[in-house]
Amino acid sequence: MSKKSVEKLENVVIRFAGDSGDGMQLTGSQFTNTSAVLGNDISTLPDFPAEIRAPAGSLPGVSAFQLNFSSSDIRTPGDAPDVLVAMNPAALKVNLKDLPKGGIIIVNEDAFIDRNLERAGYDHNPLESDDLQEYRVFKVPISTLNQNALEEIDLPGKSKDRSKNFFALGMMYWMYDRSLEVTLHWIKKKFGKNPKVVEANIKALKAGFHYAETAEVISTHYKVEPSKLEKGTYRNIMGNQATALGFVAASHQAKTPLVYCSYPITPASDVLHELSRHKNFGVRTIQCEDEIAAMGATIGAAFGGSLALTGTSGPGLALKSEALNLALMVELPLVVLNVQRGGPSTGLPTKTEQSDLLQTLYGRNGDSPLPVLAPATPSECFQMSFEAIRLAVKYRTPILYLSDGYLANGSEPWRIPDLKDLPEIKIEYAKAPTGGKAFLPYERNPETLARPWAIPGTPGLEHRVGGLEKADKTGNVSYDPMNHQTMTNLRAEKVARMVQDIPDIQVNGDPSGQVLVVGWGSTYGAITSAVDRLRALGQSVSSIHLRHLNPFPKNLGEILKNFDQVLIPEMNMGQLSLILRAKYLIDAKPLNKVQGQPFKIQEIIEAIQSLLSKSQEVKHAS
Amino acid sequence: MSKKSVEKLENVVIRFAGDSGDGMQLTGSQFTNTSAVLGNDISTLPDFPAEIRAPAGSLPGVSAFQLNFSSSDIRTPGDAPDVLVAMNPAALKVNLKDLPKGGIIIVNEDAFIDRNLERAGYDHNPLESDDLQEYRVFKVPISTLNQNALEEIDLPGKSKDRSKNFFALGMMYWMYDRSLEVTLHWIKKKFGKNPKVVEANIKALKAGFHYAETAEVISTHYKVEPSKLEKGTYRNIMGNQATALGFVAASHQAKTPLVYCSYPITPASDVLHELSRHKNFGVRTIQCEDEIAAMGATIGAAFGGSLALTGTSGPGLALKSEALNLALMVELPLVVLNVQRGGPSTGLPTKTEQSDLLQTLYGRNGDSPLPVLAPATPSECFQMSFEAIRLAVKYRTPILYLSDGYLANGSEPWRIPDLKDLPEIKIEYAKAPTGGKAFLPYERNPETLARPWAIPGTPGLEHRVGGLEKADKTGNVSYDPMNHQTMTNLRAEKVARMVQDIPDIQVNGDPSGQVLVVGWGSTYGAITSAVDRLRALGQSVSSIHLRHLNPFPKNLGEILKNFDQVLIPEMNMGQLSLILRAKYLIDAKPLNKVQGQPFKIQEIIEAIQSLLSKSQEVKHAS
Amino acid sequence: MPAEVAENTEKKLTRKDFISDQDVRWCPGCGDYAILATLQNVLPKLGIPKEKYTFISGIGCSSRFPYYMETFGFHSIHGRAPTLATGLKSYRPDLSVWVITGDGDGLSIGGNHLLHVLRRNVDVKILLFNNRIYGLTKGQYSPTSEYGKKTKSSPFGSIDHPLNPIKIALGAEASFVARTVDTDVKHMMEVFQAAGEHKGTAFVEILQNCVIFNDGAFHAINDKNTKDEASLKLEEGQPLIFGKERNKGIRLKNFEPEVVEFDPEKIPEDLIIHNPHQDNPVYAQLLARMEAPLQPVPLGIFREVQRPTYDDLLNEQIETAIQTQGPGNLEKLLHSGDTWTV
Amino acid sequence: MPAEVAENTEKKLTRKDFISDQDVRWCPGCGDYAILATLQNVLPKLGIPKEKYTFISGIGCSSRFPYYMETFGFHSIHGRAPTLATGLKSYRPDLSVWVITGDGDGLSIGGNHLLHVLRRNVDVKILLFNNRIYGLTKGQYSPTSEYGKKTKSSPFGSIDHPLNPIKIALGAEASFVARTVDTDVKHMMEVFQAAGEHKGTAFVEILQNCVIFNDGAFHAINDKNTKDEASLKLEEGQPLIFGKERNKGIRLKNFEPEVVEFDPEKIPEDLIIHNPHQDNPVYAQLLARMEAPLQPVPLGIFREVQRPTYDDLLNEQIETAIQTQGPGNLEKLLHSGDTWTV
Ligand SMILES: Cc1ncc(C[n+]2csc(CCOP(=O)(O)OP(=O)(O)O)c2C)c(N)n1
Ligand SMILES: Cc1ncc(C[n+]2csc(CCOP(=O)(O)OP(=O)(O)O)c2C)c(N)n1
Ligand code: SF4
Ligand code: SF4
Ligand SMILES: [Mg+2]
Ligand SMILES: [Mg+2]
Repeated sequence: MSKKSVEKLENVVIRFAGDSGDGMQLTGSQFTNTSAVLGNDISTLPDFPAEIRAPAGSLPGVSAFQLNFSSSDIRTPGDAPDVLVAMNPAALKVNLKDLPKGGIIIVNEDAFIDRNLERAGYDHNPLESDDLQEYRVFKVPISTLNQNALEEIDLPGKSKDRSKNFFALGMMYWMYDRSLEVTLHWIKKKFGKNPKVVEANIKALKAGFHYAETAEVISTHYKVEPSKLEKGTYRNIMGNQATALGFVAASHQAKTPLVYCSYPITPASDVLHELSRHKNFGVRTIQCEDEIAAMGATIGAAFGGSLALTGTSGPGLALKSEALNLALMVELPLVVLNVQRGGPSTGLPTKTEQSDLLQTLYGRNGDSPLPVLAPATPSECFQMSFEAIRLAVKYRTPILYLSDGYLANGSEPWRIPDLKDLPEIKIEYAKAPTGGKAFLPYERNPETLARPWAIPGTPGLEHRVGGLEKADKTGNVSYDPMNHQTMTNLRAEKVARMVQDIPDIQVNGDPSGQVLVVGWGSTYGAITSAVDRLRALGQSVSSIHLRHLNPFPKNLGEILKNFDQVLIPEMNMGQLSLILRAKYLIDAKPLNKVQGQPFKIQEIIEAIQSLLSKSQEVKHAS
Repeated sequence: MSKKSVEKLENVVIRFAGDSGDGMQLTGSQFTNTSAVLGNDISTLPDFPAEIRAPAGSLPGVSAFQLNFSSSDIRTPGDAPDVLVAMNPAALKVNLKDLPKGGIIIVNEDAFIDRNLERAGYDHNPLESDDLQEYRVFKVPISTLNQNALEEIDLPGKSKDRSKNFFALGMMYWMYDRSLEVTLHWIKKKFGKNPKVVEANIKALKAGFHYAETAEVISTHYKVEPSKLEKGTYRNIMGNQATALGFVAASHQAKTPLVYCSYPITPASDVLHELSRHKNFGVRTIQCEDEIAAMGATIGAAFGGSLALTGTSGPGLALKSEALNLALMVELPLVVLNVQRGGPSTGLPTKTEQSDLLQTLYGRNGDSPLPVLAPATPSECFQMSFEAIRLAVKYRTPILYLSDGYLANGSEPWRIPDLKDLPEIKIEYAKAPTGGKAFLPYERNPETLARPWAIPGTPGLEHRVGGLEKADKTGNVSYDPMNHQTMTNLRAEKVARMVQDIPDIQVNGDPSGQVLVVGWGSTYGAITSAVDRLRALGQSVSSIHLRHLNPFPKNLGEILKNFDQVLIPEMNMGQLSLILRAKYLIDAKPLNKVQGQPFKIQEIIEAIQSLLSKSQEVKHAS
Repeated sequence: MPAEVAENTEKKLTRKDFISDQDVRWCPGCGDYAILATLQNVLPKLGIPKEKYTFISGIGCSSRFPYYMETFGFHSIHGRAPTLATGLKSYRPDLSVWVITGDGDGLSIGGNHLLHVLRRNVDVKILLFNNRIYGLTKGQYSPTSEYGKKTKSSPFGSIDHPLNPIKIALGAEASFVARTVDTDVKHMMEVFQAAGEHKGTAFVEILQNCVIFNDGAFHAINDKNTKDEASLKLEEGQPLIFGKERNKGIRLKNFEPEVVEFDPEKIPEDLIIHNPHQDNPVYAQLLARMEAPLQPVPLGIFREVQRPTYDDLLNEQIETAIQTQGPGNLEKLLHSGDTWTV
Repeated sequence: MPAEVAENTEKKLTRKDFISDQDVRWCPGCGDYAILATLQNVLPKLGIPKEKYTFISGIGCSSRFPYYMETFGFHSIHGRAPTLATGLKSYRPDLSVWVITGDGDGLSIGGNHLLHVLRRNVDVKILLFNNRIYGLTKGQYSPTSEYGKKTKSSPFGSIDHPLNPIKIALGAEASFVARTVDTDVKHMMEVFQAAGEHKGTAFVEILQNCVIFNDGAFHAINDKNTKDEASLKLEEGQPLIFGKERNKGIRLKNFEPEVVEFDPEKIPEDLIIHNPHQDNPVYAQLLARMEAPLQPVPLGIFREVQRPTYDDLLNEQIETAIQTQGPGNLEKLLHSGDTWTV
C-alpha cells in the first residue's frame, strides 16, 4: 500500500465517458462487477449513442456508463457523478455539464489534440484554459503510458491502443481500493483464444493501477465499505437479463416450454439474444419477419399449448396492436413485453421513457381491456416476468409487461432466489367432456373467468375460435346484440377479477399525511430515495409504487384518500396521472420529464417540497 | 282515391326486412328518396348481415332497412318500427321482438312454407298460430300476386320473382300516400339497358299500389305531411357519401387535388368507392396493399403537396398507428378517417359502435397528441370532412376524423350548401428564403405553430425529415435531452392552440340545471330528442354535443360546472367519460351500450330520469 | 408436443367426420362449396388422426372455411394466418396445419408473411382461393385482378399490374407449388392429397369462381368447349400436351414456352417433359410464365422438392442442445456469471 | 405538379451539390460510404434539376442515407419507404424519387411493400443495401443471411432459408433488376446511371460490406485474387464469360446454368448471350439462380424492360376523365341524385 491518504466514503458515482470505440461500456461493467463482488450496493446507467459507431471523436459518438456504488442501500445510479473519466474532448464536452463543481475529472491528456478538439467543437484546449478551474482535474497521458506499458508485446500499435480503457480502469481500481481479481479472471476468459490480447489487457490494467499508486498525480485513495445486504447469494443483473431469466424460470416451474417470437428492436433485442441461448431449457425463439408476425406466431404458439411470449419496444407494440386484439378476443395466455424507449415515432431509440402506458392500455380498437404489469427495478424484472406468465396462464389472457430502456440496461445486485421459493405454475389443458356433453370453449372458470385451454391434438376438443364476436359459452360467431354486451362485460370483468391475485400496495412511510408520491416502473429508485430523504428531515411525505397498472390493487383508492396531495412523477407527459384522476377523481399533480434520462432524486425532492409548501399555505389560509 | 279511411300521422317508422337476396336495402332507399322528395324529414338505419349472401331463408341472412319519416323535425330512425314488412319467416322472427304490441305487420304469406319455416327455426307457422295476435297482421301472397301481375312479360319465373320487392314497395306507397314518380324514374335509369326488367319492375310497383288500394286487406291509408325544413335545395344523403363530398369540396376550395389512399374495409369502403368516381375533380385514389401502406402513401402524398387522406375502420386504424405517429413527427397535413364498427378485433364488422375513441387519442407509442373531430349526423359529415382538411392544412398536422357505421350508412335530408358559403382553404407552400438565409423546416408560425410545407421540387428548400426526434427549428436529428422536452411540449401546444379555431359549444336547453347530457358522434339524434322530450315535460335537463374531442372547445369546463350531474351516453364502455373525468374531475355518469345498435331515445330518457330522481333525492337529503 | 395430448386410437375416418355443425354461409353457387367438400373427402385419406388437423385462416369469404371443418380451427385476422401457423407448428410439429387464404388476404395485406413462411419451409399446407376479387368486402379489385378491370374501387379500370401467385411462391423457393380449379373435383383431390402428403410448405393456388362479384373469371378453363385448349394438365414424366385432340404441346424456345401443334400420332421429341422434382425453380417459373389468354394455363404440381422444414430444424436444435449441454439446470443458470455471498 | 413549384433554371451540377451539411455517421470502413459517394457522382449526370430529387428510406444503417444527400429527404419508418414513395410519386410524377433500403428493411418487415411497388411499376429507383445482417440493431441475422449463420439472435446458427432479393424482384415482374457491389465504383456508377434513366421501378441490389457485424460477407467477390472467378459481369449482347483468363462461360443445360471451361481463343457458340430486354423474366431468373459459392455471382443488369408506370397510368386516368367528362363541377356534384327544394 502506498502512503497516500485514505478517505472513507459512503458512496461514489463514477461516469466513464469516451468514444464509442473506447470500450466505456465494458470498463463500466467491469467496475460494476468488481464492486458488486466486493459487496457494495450498486446501480448503473449506461448511455450509448444511437449510431453503431459514429465518427471517431464526434459529439454524437460519445458513449458513457455511470455507476453508483455504496456501503449503504442505494436505488439509483446517482443524480450526478462525483468522478468523470473522459477519454477524449468530446466526452468531456458532453458530460461536463453534469459534473458538480468540485468534482473529479480524469482525462486522457493525449487525446486533446487539435483534430479531436475540433471534432468536439472546441476552439481551444480546455485543459490549457481555465474552463476547468472549478474542478479537480487529473491530466493523465493515458495513451502514451499504455503504449509504454505494452512496449514488449508483439502487437500493432493500434491494437495496443485498444487496451487503454483497461489502463484507465486500473487507475480507478487503485483510487477506490478495488481488487483486480474479477477483471483479471474475465479478461482471461473473454480473450482466451488470443493470448497476446490477454497479456496486453492485463498489463494495461496493472500498469494503470500501479501508475495511480505511484505517480504523484492522484493523491487520494478512497474506501467504500461493503453494504449490508440481506443474506444470500448475489449477482449483478441487468433488467433485460432478469426478464429473460424470469421467463425461463417460469417455464421451468410450469414444466412447459417457452416460445419467444420477436423482431429485433432497441432496447428489447437483448431479451431475444438471451433467450436464444437457452435452447437446452426447451426455449424456442423465432425471429419473425416483423412485429405483426411475431404477435401472430405468439398467438399460434399459445394456441398450441406453449408458454408464448413476444417482446418489442413502442413502435413495435403499435404494429402489434391489431393482432394483440385478436389474442384478447380468443382469450389465450401469452405475454407481451414492451421495453419502452423515447417516442413518438422512431423518437429516441436508445433513450428511456415511460410514454407507452396509454398505448398499452388503450391502443386497440374497441373496448379491449388487458392487464398491465410493470417492474420497478432491474432485478425485479425477474419476479415480474415470472408473475406475468403465472397470471396469463391462470386467467387465460394476454398480459402486457412494461419495462423501459433504463431498467433494461441498468443493473443492480440481485439476490438469487432459492428455487424452492419459486411458486409452482399449474398448466391445465382442457380435457374432452365425458358423458356425451358438448365441449364449450367459452365456458368459464367461475372464479377467474378463464376459459378452457383446449389445445389441438386433443381428441374431442375440436373447436373454432377467431376475431369475430363469440357467442357466450359455445364460442360460435354471434351477431346477437345482447351477446356482444355480455361478452364485452365478461372480458372487462375477467381483468377486473385479477385484483384478487394482486398484493395490496404497501405505503413507504406513514399511511396518511400531506403528500403522497405515486410512481410506477423505473422511477422507483428516485422516488423512494427522495421520499426517504425528506422523511429523514421530518417531512410528511410517503410514497407508493404501482406494479399493477390494470387492474389497480384494491387498496389504492383508500390510500389516495389519506393524503392532502398526490404527486405523480412520470417519464411522460402525465399518463398515469390521467388514469388516476379519471378513476379516483383526485387532483393529482403530474411531474413530467421526457428528456431520455431518468429522474434525479433532487428533481423529485424539489417537486415534493413545492407541494408541501403549497399544502402549508393552504392550511394557513383555511 | 279509394273510399278507404285516411288518417293523418306526424311520423311513421317502417322497417323493411327480408332475405339478403330480397332487395330490402333498395326498397328502403326508394321509400326514403320518395319521402324526401315529398318533403318529409327522414332518418334511416340499414342493418345488413356480415355475409355477402347467407343461405337463403336463414336467420343470419336477414337484411333490414328502417326509416323514420315525419312532418316534423326528427333526428333518429325511430326507437321501434310502427310497421314491419317481412318478406319471409326469418325476417319475421328476427324483427318481431322490436315491434311494439299493436304494430302493423305485412308479410309475404307465400314465403311461409315448411322449408323456410324450418330454416328460420320455427316449428310451426306463426301466421297460423296466435303468435301474432297482439299485432295488426296483413297477410299478402306477394309472390303469387307479383307473378300474376307479370304474367305477360317474357322473363323466366325466377327473374320475375325478383320484382316482388317492388310489389311490396307499391303497397307501402299506397298505404302512406306516396307518389310513384321517383321510383319509376329510378327504375328506368337503373335498368335502362334491360327493357324487360324495367317493365317488370314498373308493373310490380304499380300492381302493389293498386292491390293495396283495391283489395280489402289493407283498410287504412295514412298521410304524413311535409315537414317544415329550412328553405333551400335538399337531397337525401348517407354519411359516407357526405364525407366523400366534403373532401371533394375542400379540394375544390383549396384548388389542390385530393389523394385518397385506402385499403377496403367495412364500413369505410364506400368512401373509397365514391371518391374513385371523381377523377375529373383531380381526385387520385390509391387502393393500397394494406392499411400501413395506405398510411405511408398518404404521408408521401402530403409531403408532395397534395391534400392527402386515408380512410379505414378500427382494425385498420390499429395497423396504421405506427405510421400515423411518423406523420405526427414530421408534422404534415393529412386526414385519417376512421369509420368505427363493433370491436374489439374483427368484432362486429357491419355493426356500429363508438369504441375507438381511446385508440384514436392514445393508440400510438410515446406522447403523441393529435386533434380529433367527430360529426354528429350523416349530413354533418360534409362539413366535418371539409373542416378536417381545413384544420390539417392550417396547423400542418394529421387530423383524426371519427365517423361510425351508423353515420356511414344512415341517411337524412341535407340542405345542399351554396358554393359561395364554403370557406376558402388557403394553401401556402414554403418559399425559398432570400438573402442567403438558411431554410428552417421546423421554424413555426407564431400563431398556429405550423411548420413550413416545403414540397419537393422547390429549389432552395432541400431538407430532410423523419421519425427520429427533430431539433427545434432546423429539423435535424437531435438526441439532446432538453430538445426532446421542448419538441414534446411544442407538439402538445400546437394541438392545444387549435382551440382558437374551434367554435364554443352551444348548450341545447338552459345553460345550467340538474342534468347535463354530454354526447359525441352519432348519438346526437337520440340524445337531443331525449332531452327535448324531457324539457317539454318541464324537466331540468340540457345537452351538449362534442364535435371536437381534442382539443375540447374552451367553454366546456365552464358548462360542465353549471350542472349538478353529468350523463355521458356512449356506444362504448365509457371512453369519453374517462377523458372528461380526468380532465375536469367531475363525477360524470356513463351510460354505455355496445350492442351494435344505436341508442334508443327511450333508453336515454330513462337514464336521465334516473339521474333526475337521484338528484332530487340528494337535494331532499341535504 | 405436450405430454398430456393423448394419441387417438386409430379409427376409419370419413368425410362426415369433417363436417362441423355450423351452417355454411357462402353465396349459393360460390366455388368455395366444392373446395370444402373436396377437402373433407381428402383428409380421411391422409391417415392423420382427426384431432391433429388445425385450420387457420385470415379474413375473406374463403377464410370462413375453418368454421365448416370439424377440426381445430382459427379464423384469425386479415393476412396473418401464416404467422399463427408458423408459431403453432414450431411448437407442435405433430399437427397437420392448413392455412386457408384468399388472393387479397394472402397476396395483398398478407404478402410478406406468405413469402416468409414459404422460404422458411414451415410444414404447413396453404390453400389460396384465387377469385381475382375481394369478395367479403363486396367487390374491389385484388392483386390478381386483371389490368383494366372495372370494380367498385376502380370504376375506370384497375391500373395495377396483377401478381401471379405461382411466380411469387417460386420466387420464395417454395418446396411445393401447385394450381387447381374449383370445378375439377378430381384434379383438386389429387392436388390436395399431394399437398397433404408433402413435408414442408405446400402452396396451392385454387382458381375459384365468385358468382357475385367476378362470375366467370375462369370461364375458359371451366367451360367444356374451351377448357382443353385453355388449360394444360401437368403430369409427372409426361410431355406438356394439351388440346381436345391432344395435338398441342409446349417446347422451349429462347427461354420461352412455345406452343407447337402436331399430329397426335407423332408426338414431337422436343416437347418438355414435366418434372416437378427439379431442385432448380427455373423450370417451374417457365411453366408459371404460361398465362391466359395467350397460352394454356398449367394445372397441377409445378414444383415438389424436399428441403428441411423450419419446424424440424427448430426442434432439432432444441434436441441437440439438450444432448450436448444437458437439460437446462435452472439453479446453475441463475447463478451464472460473477456471484458473491453475503 | 402544383403550379407554385417553379422549374429551376438549368445549371451544371457536380457531386458537391449533393453533399449535405450533416456529418456522416457510419462506422469507419462501412461499405455505405462508397455507395454514397458514387451516387453523389452519378446524380449530376442524369440531367435532372437538383430540387427534383427526393430520397426516401426506412430504418437501418443504410437508411440514414437521405441525411447525407443535399436533396429532399425522408427517413421514414422501418420497411415502409416504398409506400411513401408510391404516394409521393403518384401525385408528383415530375420528381425523381429514390428509395434506400436494407436487407432487413426491404425484405423482412418491408417485403410486401417492395413486392407491390415493383409489380405496380411505380417510377421510383430502389437501392437495397444487402449486407446480409441487421446492422443498426447490432447484428442479428437477416432474411439474406446464409443458412447456419451464427449471430446474436442465432447462437446455434440460423435455420431460415435465405431469400435472394433478385428472385423476389423478378417474381414480382420488376421492370428493371440489377446487382452491383460496393467495392466496384465503376460498376456501381454504370448501374446507378442505368437505374436513374430507367422509366419504371428500378431495383438494384448492392452487395455491401458491414465491417462490424458481417465483415467479409462478399469477400470472394471483392478480393483481387478471387473476384474474377467468383463473379460474372453481365454485358448486353455479350456471352456470359468470366474468369481471370476469361476462359469460363455459362450455357443452358436442362433449365440450369452450366459452367463450361474453354480456350479463350475459341469461345463456344452455345454460351448464353446476355439480353436483359426480354419481356420474359425466366431468363433473368436463370441468372438469379447463379449463387455463391457454387457459381459465379452475376453483377449488372438482369432485366430492363418497358411497361407503363403506375404514376403515369394514374395521372392519365385523371386527364382522360377531365377530357371526357369535363373538369369537375362541384355545384353539379353536390346536386346529383334526387333533390327537392323547400
Ligand atoms: C385489417 C383489415 N383490413 C381490411 C379488412 C377488410 N377485408 C376483409 S376480407 C378483405 C379482402 C378479401 O379478399 P380475399 O382475400 O380475396 O378473399 P375473398 O373474400 O375474395 O375470398 C378485406 C379487404 C379487414 N377485415 N381487416
Ligand atoms: C417497427 C420497427 N421494428 C424494428 C426496428 C428495429 N430495427 C431498426 S433497423 C432494423 C434492421 C436493419 O437491418 P437492415 O435493413 O438490413 O439495415 P442495415 O442496418 O443492415 O443497413 C431493425 C430490426 C424498428 N426501428 N422499427
Ligand atoms: S361473394 Fe363471391 S367469394 Fe364470397 S361467398 Fe359470395 S360468391 Fe363466394
Ligand atoms: S454496423 Fe455495419 S452497416 Fe452499420 S454502419 Fe457499421 S459497418 Fe456499416
Ligand atoms: Mg378473393
Ligand atoms: Mg442489413
